[in-house]
Amino acid sequence: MFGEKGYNLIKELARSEDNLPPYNSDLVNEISHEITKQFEENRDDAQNSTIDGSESLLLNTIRIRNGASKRNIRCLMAYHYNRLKCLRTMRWEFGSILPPDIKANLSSDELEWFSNYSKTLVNYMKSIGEDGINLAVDLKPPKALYIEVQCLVDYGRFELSDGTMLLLKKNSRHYLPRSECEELIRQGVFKHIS
Amino acid sequence: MDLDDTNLEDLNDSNDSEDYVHITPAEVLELMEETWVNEKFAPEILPNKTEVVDIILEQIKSMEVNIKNLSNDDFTKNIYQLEVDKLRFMVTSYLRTRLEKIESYVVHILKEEEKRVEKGESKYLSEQEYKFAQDYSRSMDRYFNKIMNFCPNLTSDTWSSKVIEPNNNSFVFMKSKKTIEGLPIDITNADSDLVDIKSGSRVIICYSSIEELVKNGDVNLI
Amino acid sequence: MDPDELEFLGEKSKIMIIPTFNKENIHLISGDLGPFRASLPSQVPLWVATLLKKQKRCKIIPPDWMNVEYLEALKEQEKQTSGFTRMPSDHYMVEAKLLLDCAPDDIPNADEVKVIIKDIWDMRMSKIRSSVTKLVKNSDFYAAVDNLTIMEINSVRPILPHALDNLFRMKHIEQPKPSQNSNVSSFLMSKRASTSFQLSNNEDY
Amino acid sequence: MPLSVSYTPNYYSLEDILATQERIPCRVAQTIPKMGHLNSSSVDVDLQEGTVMEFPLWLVNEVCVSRVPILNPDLPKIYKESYREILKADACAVDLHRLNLHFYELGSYVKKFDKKNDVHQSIIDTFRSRFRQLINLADNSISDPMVQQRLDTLERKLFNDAYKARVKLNIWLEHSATVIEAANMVVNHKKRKRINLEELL
Repeated sequence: MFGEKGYNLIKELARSEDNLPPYNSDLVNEISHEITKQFEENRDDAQNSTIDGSESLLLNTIRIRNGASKRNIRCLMAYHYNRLKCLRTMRWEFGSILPPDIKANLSSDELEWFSNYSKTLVNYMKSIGEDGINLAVDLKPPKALYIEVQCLVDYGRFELSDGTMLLLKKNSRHYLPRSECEELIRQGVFKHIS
Repeated sequence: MDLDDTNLEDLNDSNDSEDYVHITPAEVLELMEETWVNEKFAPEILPNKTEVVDIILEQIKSMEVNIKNLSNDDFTKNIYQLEVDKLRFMVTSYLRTRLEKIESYVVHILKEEEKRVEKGESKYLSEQEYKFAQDYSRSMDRYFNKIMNFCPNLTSDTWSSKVIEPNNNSFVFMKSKKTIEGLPIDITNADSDLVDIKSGSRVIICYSSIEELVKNGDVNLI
Repeated sequence: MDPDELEFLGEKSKIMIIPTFNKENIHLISGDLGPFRASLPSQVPLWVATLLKKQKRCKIIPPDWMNVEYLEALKEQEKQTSGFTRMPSDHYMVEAKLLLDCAPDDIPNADEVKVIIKDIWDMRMSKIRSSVTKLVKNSDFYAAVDNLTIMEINSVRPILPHALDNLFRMKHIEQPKPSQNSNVSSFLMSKRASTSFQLSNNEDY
Repeated sequence: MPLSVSYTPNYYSLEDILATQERIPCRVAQTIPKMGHLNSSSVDVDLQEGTVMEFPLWLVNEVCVSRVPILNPDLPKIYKESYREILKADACAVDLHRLNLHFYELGSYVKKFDKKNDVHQSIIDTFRSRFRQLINLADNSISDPMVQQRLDTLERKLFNDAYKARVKLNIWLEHSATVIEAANMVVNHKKRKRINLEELL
């Protein structure tokens, strides 16, 4: 039946929730070829269907193929669109630098889109107010100025905005200004201890 | 630590100056809160309130200067700082919500903006948001052109022809600031039941019925 | 909205405190506080009250309604009526939670107060659940929720609005027409709206 | 932080693509040349008029709207009267998930194939009757996997969103302070990494 490949592509993506599976260029190419083929076949049949001038049954064939290629196109577009949506969320959750194993699953066009999105976003944030505003922090209503955090990884040196230098070792505990560690908590470097 | 009231001139000088004759920072804050909550719950993007955001950002900025000058021994420093952080949260949350709507419905929003400009109405997006929307839309366009360029004849299935619209027939909770009479509860139906809502009353209703009332400030989403 | 965002909205409720310090006005953006004189009551936003209390710089004067007697009466009233009683504060849960958490020593019979508030909340939650069920069962696309506080309203989000969204959508998806007299005469008509296969020779079909 | 919106199908929606993949029994109304391969039980080159077979909904939607339909669709049996009667008797007892993953969405599409127009009301009534079960499931945080498994995709999304909100509210009610958390994707990424490492060991 027509549309099986597109269906498989979509199913693969739908199953994976917020985990982006490797870009399936093989299936994408196969579907693209199917679309091109359907287009060519339809063009040929369209010419043949007019030779005798009567309402050729070939028009039925053309309609079926037309529907099938529309479906294929929709699957392709939806596949790519939803992957970008996921990439977009990743920009907000991981920051502008993605973990290498996630990067490995992206196509080169996706990587390019990601860095463009990053740029667009940064430009926007810079343009707000007089000095710009970082929208990637202050995600939750603040309750206190200082919070206690535990370091989950050997992070190394970390400089606070007042110039204090900290050495962040795995399992070390720190009492820090909330505003300075929110991003590291989001990125999984710190754990907020209540 | 006196606040600089001249910050408020922007608001007072803005086009609808009659609405904002004398407005205190506390009142701007109230406006910001309403604006934030409305934006959170409205399915579509609402007209921007850049003037309110700008005043809050200025207030934050001048307050931060003042805070720097306070001694670390002054326990009120924490209170000042926490208020600033709370305001910053509200502003960023508001702007983030709008960005998400812009990204989700970018083609639809840009088309609507174009119509507004044609009709001589003001844009819903702020200048900065409009630029963001255009950049975002262009990058989507470029990306999809690349993906679909294997077949040059597929001219009509482009990114910008497949519009995602917000569902304005979403249900929302609202609180009325005035008495509203004869409000249809289903605007898609010409024979819709009509309801009266008393001032101060809270109801759940289809957003499309109260879209205009939200925009002109007669009701607040809650 | 997340509960901590509603807490954020509730934190601006005004609370009376008895400061243990002397201080001139605090000029917040949201308005001036003070002046503070040790042992003279003063009004501050809830978030300032909890901050000062944690620093042991004040005693909290509980809101009028936060006492066993009042709450018992309220609970009884809630039990008697099939509807919803009007609550003493739109943010009663936020106020109760924050104050009972940071200042149990300032609230007489704090444990008992906590239990009664929880009882009232539970009673209202169960009423809300049955009203919501009824609303969806009847497909009512409108309802007044006058005496519900914003935390209570939020407790049925997203399930109630989303259920109504879906019902509304199902109701409005085009219904079958008696005869399928579609004006689409051939697939070529769909050319404008969809994939174009440029069958220029067949335009007249 | 995503916008809290209910399911509304659009061109890009994976859910809608999956729902429109469902098969619809049809009778071929006019011979379709060269399409015999669509019918696996026939070796004909052409797909003959009168053939009865199933087509995916998306294709049916494409070709049955015109004045001269190529396919005449029938209602899938789960929307026919005998099933409607079962749903009417006790909708909560029915395993919708087994009936069809996309019971409501598919129903909303195929109701136009129902000349008598009974499907429209039937799916609405089914949703309304089953809602009580859904809200109890989400609120009591009882995890009855049996009931959960009987939900269709639309109900499942409603349940999941409601359940998540309920958990957040319970945490708020029971704990003194909310903590700042790592981003969802970051947490899941770490979990997956752990799984992968374990696989290697």
